[in-house]
Amino acid sequence: MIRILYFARLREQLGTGAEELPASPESATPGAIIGQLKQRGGPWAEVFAGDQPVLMSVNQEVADLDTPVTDGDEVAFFPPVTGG
Amino acid sequence: MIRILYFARLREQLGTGAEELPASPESATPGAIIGQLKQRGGPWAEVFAGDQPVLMSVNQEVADLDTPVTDGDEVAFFPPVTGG
Amino acid sequence: MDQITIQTTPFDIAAIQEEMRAGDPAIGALVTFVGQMRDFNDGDPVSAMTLEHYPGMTEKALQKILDQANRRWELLGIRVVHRVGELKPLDPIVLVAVASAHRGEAFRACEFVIDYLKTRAPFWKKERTPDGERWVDARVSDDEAEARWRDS
Amino acid sequence: MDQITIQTTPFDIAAIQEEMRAGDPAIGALVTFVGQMRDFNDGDPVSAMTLEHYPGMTEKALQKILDQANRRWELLGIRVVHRVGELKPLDPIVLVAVASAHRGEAFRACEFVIDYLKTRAPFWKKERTPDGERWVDARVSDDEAEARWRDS
Repeated sequence: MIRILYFARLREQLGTGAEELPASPESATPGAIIGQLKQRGGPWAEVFAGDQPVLMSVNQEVADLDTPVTDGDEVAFFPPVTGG
Repeated sequence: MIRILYFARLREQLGTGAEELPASPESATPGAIIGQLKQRGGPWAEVFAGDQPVLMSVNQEVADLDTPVTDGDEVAFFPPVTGG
Repeated sequence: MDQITIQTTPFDIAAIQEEMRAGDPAIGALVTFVGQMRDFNDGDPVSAMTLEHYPGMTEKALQKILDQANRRWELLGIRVVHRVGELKPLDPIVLVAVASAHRGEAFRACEFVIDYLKTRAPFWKKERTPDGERWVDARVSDDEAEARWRDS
Repeated sequence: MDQITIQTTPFDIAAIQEEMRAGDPAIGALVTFVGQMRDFNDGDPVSAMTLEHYPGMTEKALQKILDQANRRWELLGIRVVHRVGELKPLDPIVLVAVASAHRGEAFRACEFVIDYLKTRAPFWKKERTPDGERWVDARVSDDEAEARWRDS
């Protein structure tokens, strides 16, 4: 399984902070996972439409759409950071 | 009268921290005062020989050899500063 | 000597500085940045703020920033404390303290760490204003501040 | 809001910061530099130090530096405290704290003030080493640090 996390504005828009997806070719990269999520329509299609900046990490390291994702990994999606 | 002050290494070398000199053409600038002091010989000639850097102020403002000095002024001589 | 702390409770600025400073007579300079909550942002009064973060990734991201700072400058200790959860105006949000033998390195490293923290560490602010709650948008000026360090 | 203090007694870093920080919710950043006495200088152990200054001129020179800083940057308060007299290793010698709405200005102004203090304010250090007492020589690096601010 792949653990998926959502933070901040994304978490609120999607109404969830975490879920799991089976490891598969459709979850082999953050880009592939986004493709999968958009198919759910509604807020999922909206959040990942590309209108708002979405950052991602794999195993708590900054990642991009093509970073490899394998079984047991943790993938997170979130807005640009605003701490400090 | 002109009030003359010496600080730090200069004060120790000269064995005094303060004195007064009459206002006169020989004390019309820090340069003129130095000329007067050097004539005393001994440590006075040494300190103002030009081998060691000597800074000066007139009325507590950084000055140079040619800054005008008039009756009632305060003139100080000291080494480069090392605070902070 | 370096330490990273994420906490919901207030932090004691004075105690952190004393701990860093008082132990090591090789330290000549301690530079401390404290970021605190303002009561005004983007033209609106702000009465409170909630800080969310990504536990685990936050610590990793900050550790990387500190490792970079230690490679770039001769330092004698870095301390980062960041609050999360509910905050009110005047509450300190973040502290970055850097000790070094000489001041130039402490100033450079302290600003480097806070500039990178602002763009690389997964924290998000949500403000409470008279019109309701809103997520704070990332600032272009923070990206620019970070970019300064790349070529130098 | 600005304040300059020259004193023989130790100063309370925490109290100064709290006083600056806690009063004004427009403050977003507080940058503090503390210079403390090291137990080693120019290759020799140093057991104590005496700091002499030029009363009257010191305050004037520091006030000029603060005036310049306030003209160059948007600040919400500057505090300078400098000790004179007898000091031991680990004693804080000088504190410069600068408050501002945003961090960039607080960092710039804090470093500007300490760089100028080091070259323009009439303080002199005398160190006690195993070989006796010696006056500390001015550093070329301090002149260079000051010179950086002239053209920018």
